[in-house]
Amino acid sequence: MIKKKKKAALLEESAPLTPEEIEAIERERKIIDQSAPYHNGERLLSARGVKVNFNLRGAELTAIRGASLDVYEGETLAIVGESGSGKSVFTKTFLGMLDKNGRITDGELWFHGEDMVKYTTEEQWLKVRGKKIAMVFQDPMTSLNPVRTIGEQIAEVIMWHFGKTHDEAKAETIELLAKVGIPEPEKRYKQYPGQFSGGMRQRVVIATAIACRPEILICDEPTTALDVTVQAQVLDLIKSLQKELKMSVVFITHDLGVVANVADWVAVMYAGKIVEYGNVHDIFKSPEHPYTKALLRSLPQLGTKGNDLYSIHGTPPSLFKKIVGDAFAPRNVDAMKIDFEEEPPVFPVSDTHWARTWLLSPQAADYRAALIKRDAELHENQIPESPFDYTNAEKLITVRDLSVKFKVAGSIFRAVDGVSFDIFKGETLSLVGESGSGKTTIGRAIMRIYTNNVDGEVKFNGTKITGKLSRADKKKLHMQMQMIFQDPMASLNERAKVDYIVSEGLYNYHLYESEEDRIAKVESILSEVGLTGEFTSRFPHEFSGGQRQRIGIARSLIMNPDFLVADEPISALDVSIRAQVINLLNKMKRERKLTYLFIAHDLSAVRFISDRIAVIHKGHLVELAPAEELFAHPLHPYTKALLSAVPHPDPDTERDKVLVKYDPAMHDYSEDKPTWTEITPGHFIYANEKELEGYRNEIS
Amino acid sequence: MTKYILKRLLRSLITIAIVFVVVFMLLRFMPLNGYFPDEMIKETDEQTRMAYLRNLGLLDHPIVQLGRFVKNLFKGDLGRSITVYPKVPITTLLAEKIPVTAFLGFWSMLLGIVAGLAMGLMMVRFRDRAGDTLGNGYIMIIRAVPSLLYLFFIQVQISKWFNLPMVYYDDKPLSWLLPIISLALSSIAWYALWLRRFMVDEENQDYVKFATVKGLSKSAVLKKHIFRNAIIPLSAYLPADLLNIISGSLVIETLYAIPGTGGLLTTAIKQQDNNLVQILVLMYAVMSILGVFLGDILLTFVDPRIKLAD
Amino acid sequence: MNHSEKKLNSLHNSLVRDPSLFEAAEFSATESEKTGASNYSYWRSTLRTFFKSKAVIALCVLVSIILLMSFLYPLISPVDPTKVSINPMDWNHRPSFKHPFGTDALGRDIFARAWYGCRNSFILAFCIALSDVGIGMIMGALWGYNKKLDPIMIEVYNIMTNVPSTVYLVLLAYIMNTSFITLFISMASRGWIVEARFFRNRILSIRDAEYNIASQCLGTPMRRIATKNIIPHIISLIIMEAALCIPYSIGSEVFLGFVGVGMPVDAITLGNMVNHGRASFTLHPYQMLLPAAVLCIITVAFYYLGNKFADASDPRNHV
Amino acid sequence: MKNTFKRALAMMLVLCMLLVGFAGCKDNGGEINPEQAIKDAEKILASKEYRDTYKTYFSTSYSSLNYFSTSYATVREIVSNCIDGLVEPDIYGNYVGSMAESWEHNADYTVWTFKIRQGLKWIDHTGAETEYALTAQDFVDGIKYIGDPLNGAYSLRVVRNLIKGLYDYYWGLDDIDCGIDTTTKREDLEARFSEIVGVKALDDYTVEYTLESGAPYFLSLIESSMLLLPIEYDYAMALGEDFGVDNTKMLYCGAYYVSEFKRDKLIKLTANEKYWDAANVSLKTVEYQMIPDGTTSLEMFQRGELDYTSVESEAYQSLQSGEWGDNLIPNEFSFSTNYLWLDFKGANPEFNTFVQNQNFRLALQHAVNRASFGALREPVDPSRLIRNTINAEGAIFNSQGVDYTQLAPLADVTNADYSADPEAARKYMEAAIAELCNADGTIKGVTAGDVDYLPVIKTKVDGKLPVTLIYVGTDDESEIIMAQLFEAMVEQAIGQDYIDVELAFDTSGDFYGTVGGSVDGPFNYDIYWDSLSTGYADPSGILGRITTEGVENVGSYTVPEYDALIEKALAATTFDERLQYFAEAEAFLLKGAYMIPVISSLRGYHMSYEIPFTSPRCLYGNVRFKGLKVATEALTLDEYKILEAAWEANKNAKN
Repeated sequence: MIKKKKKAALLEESAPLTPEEIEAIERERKIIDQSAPYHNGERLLSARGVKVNFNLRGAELTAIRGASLDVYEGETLAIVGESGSGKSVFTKTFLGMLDKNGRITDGELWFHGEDMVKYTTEEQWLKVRGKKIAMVFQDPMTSLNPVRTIGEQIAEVIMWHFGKTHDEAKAETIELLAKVGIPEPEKRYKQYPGQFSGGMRQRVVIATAIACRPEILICDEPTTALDVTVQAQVLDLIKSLQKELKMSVVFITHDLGVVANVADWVAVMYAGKIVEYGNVHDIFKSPEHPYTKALLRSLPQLGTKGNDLYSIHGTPPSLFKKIVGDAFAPRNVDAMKIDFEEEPPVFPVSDTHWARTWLLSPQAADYRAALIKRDAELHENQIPESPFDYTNAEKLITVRDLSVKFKVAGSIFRAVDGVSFDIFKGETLSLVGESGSGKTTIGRAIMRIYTNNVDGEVKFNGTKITGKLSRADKKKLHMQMQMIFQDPMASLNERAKVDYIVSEGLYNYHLYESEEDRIAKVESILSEVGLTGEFTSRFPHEFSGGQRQRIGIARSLIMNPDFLVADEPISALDVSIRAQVINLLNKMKRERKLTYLFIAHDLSAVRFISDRIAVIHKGHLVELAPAEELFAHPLHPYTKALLSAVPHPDPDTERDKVLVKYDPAMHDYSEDKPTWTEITPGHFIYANEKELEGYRNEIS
Repeated sequence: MTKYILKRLLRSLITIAIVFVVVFMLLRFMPLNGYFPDEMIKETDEQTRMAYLRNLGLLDHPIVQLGRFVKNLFKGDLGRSITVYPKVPITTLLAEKIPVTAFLGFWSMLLGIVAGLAMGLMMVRFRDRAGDTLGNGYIMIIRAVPSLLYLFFIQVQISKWFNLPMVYYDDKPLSWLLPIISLALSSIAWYALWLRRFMVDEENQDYVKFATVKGLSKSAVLKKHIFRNAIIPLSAYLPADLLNIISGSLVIETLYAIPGTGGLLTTAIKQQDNNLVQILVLMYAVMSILGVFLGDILLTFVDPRIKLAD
Repeated sequence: MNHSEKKLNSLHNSLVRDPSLFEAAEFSATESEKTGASNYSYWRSTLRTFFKSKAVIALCVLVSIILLMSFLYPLISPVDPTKVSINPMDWNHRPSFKHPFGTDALGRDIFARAWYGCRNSFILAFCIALSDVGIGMIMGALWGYNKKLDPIMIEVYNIMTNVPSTVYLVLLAYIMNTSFITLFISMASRGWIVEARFFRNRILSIRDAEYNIASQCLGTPMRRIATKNIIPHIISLIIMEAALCIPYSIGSEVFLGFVGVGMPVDAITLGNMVNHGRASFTLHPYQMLLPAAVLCIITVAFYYLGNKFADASDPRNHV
Repeated sequence: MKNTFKRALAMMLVLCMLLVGFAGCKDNGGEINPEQAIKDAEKILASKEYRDTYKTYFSTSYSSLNYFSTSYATVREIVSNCIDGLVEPDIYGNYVGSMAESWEHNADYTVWTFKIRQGLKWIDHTGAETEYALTAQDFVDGIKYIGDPLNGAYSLRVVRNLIKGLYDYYWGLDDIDCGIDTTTKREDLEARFSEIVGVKALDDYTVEYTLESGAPYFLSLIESSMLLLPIEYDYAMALGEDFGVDNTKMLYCGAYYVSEFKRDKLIKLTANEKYWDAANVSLKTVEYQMIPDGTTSLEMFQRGELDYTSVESEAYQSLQSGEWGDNLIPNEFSFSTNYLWLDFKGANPEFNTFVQNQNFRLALQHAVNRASFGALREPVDPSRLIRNTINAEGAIFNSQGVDYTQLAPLADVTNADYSADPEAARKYMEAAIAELCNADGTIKGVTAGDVDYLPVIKTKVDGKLPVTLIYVGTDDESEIIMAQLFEAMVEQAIGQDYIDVELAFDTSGDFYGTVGGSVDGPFNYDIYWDSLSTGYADPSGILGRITTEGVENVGSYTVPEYDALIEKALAATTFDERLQYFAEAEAFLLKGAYMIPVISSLRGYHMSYEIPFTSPRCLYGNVRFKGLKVATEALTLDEYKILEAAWEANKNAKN
């Protein structure tokens, strides 16, 4: 255990630097400093060569391997990276908020002329936290104390930092609440977090964070846990507050669409290092680091339907091991030999843009040019697939008047309320909606996970599958329908080996002739999903999220099903891995003639993979249409709001986009009851007569 | 809300009724000999004994006895003790004994809560340091070592060292000290243990990290957020604790010769004092079920999360 | 070449490398897959966290020694713990070389009795731990899995925890006489419901986990879901509960002895030795203190180990 | 009065014997000169300072104060101080008048007439006089109260059988209650009480008891039995079931009244100012507090919180060498005898076969080492506890003043030393085996099977040697030790090849309830340890109850010879003859080892602040505080010895 030593002493004593090393550091600093004139304001915070180590289960993990970054006054800096890249940890060092087992081992953190790395006491940090640098966390549901009123929680900051009286603080709090767009702030002051929706709570969290007018506001994925429509509103709020209060905002996110929306400057982080830095246009228009490039290219928005997405191979590296060369090299198909030998230094692209890749070395100029040329050709050669032909399509699944009820705290809650739709053989139908809309429930009702609380009828190949079934029927169904789950961490049994997990279905119905046969089946399916047979004797915890999701897919496919319910299979995955899984699903669909019910909240990926899209809102399907039709002519106001909120990884379009707001109160269903109507062939909508009239006019 | 409370109340009543009937019938399976004092068996012939039983109404069918009991109960007549305190009305007994036990119980509960919460706070404040180790050691000893051992030790040795009375006197406040402390020992451990556990749980919550990021000092966070949230689940046990002060402790009341309710049930069962057992069981069942029920109700008042779920 | 380009070039000068390195490297798909594996293993982490503490290791050794002694001593020692001397001169000896813990009121060797007592108390405690945790787990699983059972079980729980245990302890003692079996039945018939509730709550939290739903989709029968999906996840809880059951059982035995419904009064158990020694405590303190010390070591050790194991098995503590 | 004198004389002799033996063992101080003793005693008494409160304790709660209906052992101590009977002993044990001023009896002791003291009133719990006068009718009403089965005076057997007509009256009422007798009305029978029952108030201050048979011991029965106490009938009837529930629900006429009654905690007796003999009441208050734990009382005495504590043998050893070593005073005597009951109708076929055999019973009698048992209670001189007879020595004397236990043939038993020859036990056993077993060790007529002594024990027997003997005891700490000792000594003396003692303990806390099986069923034991006490100055108190048909024949033996002797004794015309027959009967029973007396129930020592020999010497009843002096410092053994010698000298002088 570490006894009470001076914190400064924790900085590991390292060997004296060689002249070469000193020169490299000097060079790096020079390049980073070059952008200074291009910023609007003063440099507020300056991190140089920050290294953070964690002691995790006895092993040493280097989470940040020397990150340098500046925060300038009045700007929004986005730090982009996937989970484990260290973006969160890095910003936590600005507040002295590292977990107990973590410590800064090297580097400097300059803020107001003081090196915060040398802070030893709580008092020193208390002057910074909340007052100068504030932070907003990812999950608004857990960031607020559930048993204290939100007013108290904001007022307490004001009282604490400015020593104001309770009444003054209260007045100020109410003002703040109004400022973050909370209606009736006096009344809301006295309410508890439980009485607020997620978006509202995040507004409260933001109000708390800005209560002391901090110079820097760090937003750690503030919108990830929110629904798309709410996310866009919160982003707008942060942007307007930033302008109003002239704060610097450090925005941590994995979502490039969000980056395009909010950021002035972008830093891309990978494996504990900032690999590329530039202003938002530099990064989106001319990315230089292979990782940034790959990330942008693998976005489904940029893919061509029917073709494989550009995908990044493999998984991020383990930070327990010492990384030699470019951390991204093992996953980079076009890596050069030097990438494996030596860590690339920073190369400037322009005064505002630098990247940490050997490609920018003058020596690699030829190789780089060749790559650019090849990629351009590749992109041009992709031919979009023709839309699914519904004329002769057979119905595989018909859902009629499906309702699912749950008992919540004594009252009955209809999660799904009278839903009807068909799924045709060979198509991908996507079900899109916000959390709590009932989309997963529909999938589970079809899968017969819910049985007792389900009303209505589901037919599979013309046979009714709701209600009681015989053992044989169940067996048949299990062979024909399978499911892929959202959370690869939760959907694999941690205590079973991959071998068992994948062959569970085989065991259940004894679908193998001999042990050798079973092993062969397992190995063949694993290789189909891109995993080797040697993985069978391992436990799930030895795999990364993408790999685990592929194991989950293998588990379902080994039953040789016709129909797959994919319940948000990519939403819990890192950006760099999503494309792999999307490609895999598409490949399987082609090879095995599968039909998918694809459940998602992320419209961008949905457009790429689905033939038809159904939009669900609060248990009702509100609109269903072929994918392109829906994107081109959304009718239902909710669909429109949803589409308008989708972030697009292009700073130009993203800045100018207009949000459409949806308010369910706009429908007057008191007399004129809504129905599920096919307004044009293949385009269904949930509306009453009056609304239908309006929609018809809109189409024509 | 009212509907929910009524439903809960009804369920509680059914449970109490079942508990009571089960105990009532179990008692009727006991051998008849148990109703006689030792001298009586030695001194009397069978005829006399049967006469005695008949006079007590014990030879009637159990259902008849149950009916009679319930009827009397509604009339407010709890009956008289049979063997433990022959002929003494049970109301008199309870009126004599409950105040004594409840008095000591109340102070020990207060001591238990105050000292327990203080200890829990100390353990969290000095987590993984001496204070924590000390508290954990105390909890471990209280929970692992059979209570008889240390209670006995306190009565014999501690009383000697501090020159305190060895038994309870209702007119000597000094003699209340050891029984109250002895009674409180386990609840101190209980409160400390759970407060610590809940606080450690709360410590890992996001809102605590957020409060720290807000710039609140460690002790402010501990006080305003962690402690405040951690005592909410503990408060659910308050009504049960409060009701429980009348049940007393068999061991402590025996050691200190406290004329309370502690050993009453055990003695009554062993001596087959049906009337007394029935009333006591009824009382304890009502108490414990009511305690849980009131705890739930209380929770809806102190925890805003629960009100919302309804 | 403008000024800034010049500046850049000067920065690159020190970075000239062997040109052959700037060629495409070979890509290996397996290499890319290898990188991200976490080093986390539940059991390894649990055991590592558990054995990190020196106190745990020391207590484990101590418990092993006591266990070994308790079960070996009766097998190898020629001393008869029930050997009564009718000669008053042999009674109430102080600890000596011949009788390390002294002799009791009838001249029996307390050292020997302590080990026999340990063995008997252990056997009882193990049996109770086994049945409480075993039955509790099975009932808890049924309770957790079957929603229809829930209101019934809650009522059963309320009733069982409300009927004063002494009522049926005494009744059982009437029907069956005090014996090992009676005590076992009386303690076990009540302990399971508490464990069942504990396991029910745990199982509720894993019942709806996605991997269980996945098994459901694959048509996995209940039996295999239980053995493969549930038990492995609660095995650490089972171990912990069983460990904590032991001090509880031993403590209960002492208490029930005090109330008079414990083990047969002439059986050699730690509880009886302590209860009997209490009467002559002020006069022959060693008759009570030495067995009580052994008893405390056992209960405290199991309690401590159980709790430490609970801490260690909580993934949140795996840092 | 003559009898009383002689009896007292003989008793003194016995006590002297005991004390000499004791003194010889304790130190070698010679005999104390009586005159010197009286002088020394006066010095001691003069040197002491006295106080008027006395603090003592009780260990099991006083459940009720109703002296007729509760189990009298617990309540007797309070009642004997608060309700005075007709007579009481003086400090030398001679009967003097209490509520009665004088009394007379007819020649065959069947009619006793008492003259009641005039002008006395009942007092209440505040010490104030009530409207109720104490008259002869109150004594008649006492009998009437216990004669009604509804009042639950269940321990009335002795009195019921002694007082003329009471038996018929009692069962007559019970028959009506049961519905057996439907022709008689309850009120009618109650009205005829004075006709049927032999107790009458001749006038307001004269009460006459007519007895079924001559009872020279009647005065000692008045001392020992609470059933002959008076009651204010109207008051008691008005309270109904509440009578005696606490101190406020009761009237007093004794030297003290219960001024405070905190159930399970404290009982405070306050001197009755209106008492007829108030001048001789020296203590103003007596406080009893409940202390359930033996070690606590010892500790509290040493801290000065109590004025009296008993000292068990184990405590004796550790106290002896300490600061309290001088204050350990041996308890004087006990008329209660511990003995072993053998069950002749038990369900254990092996034991049942053997117990019918006299040689086997004698083997057991000789196997029991009485000195070892005694050592459990009296570490210094265990032999003073040995008792071979059922009735205690020093309790009953014939008209010549000869102790009943020294009458031939009982003297043989009294003076025998059964433990002297351990070989004898084995020899008797071999003789028994020769008669009862086959050569291969199987017992004739016994097959293997279960023995069901539930709820105490259920076990198996194999029908072969060794004989299985099931000893049943309570779970009291000291009784467990005695049982284990019994097992060891019997198995050692007789040999484990011949006998196997199994111990079983009842933990219900209700030993007789459990061992007694169902209300009318057989008993669940082979052997158990019990005690009987000589309750008044006549052997019939015990011997009459343990005849073949006797209620207390727990062993269920059938001994016609004994029954015949008892009948002869009861029919005897003179008291000496009566005692002779009783002695023969008791000797017959013991020589046949139908039951095996072992030791007296005397338990060890005590420490106290009280001055001994200052209060009425109650042999059969309980301690009376009237006249008791309590000093400010604890009595030493030396002082005790001097006071004792002086008491004896005075007694001799007086008689």
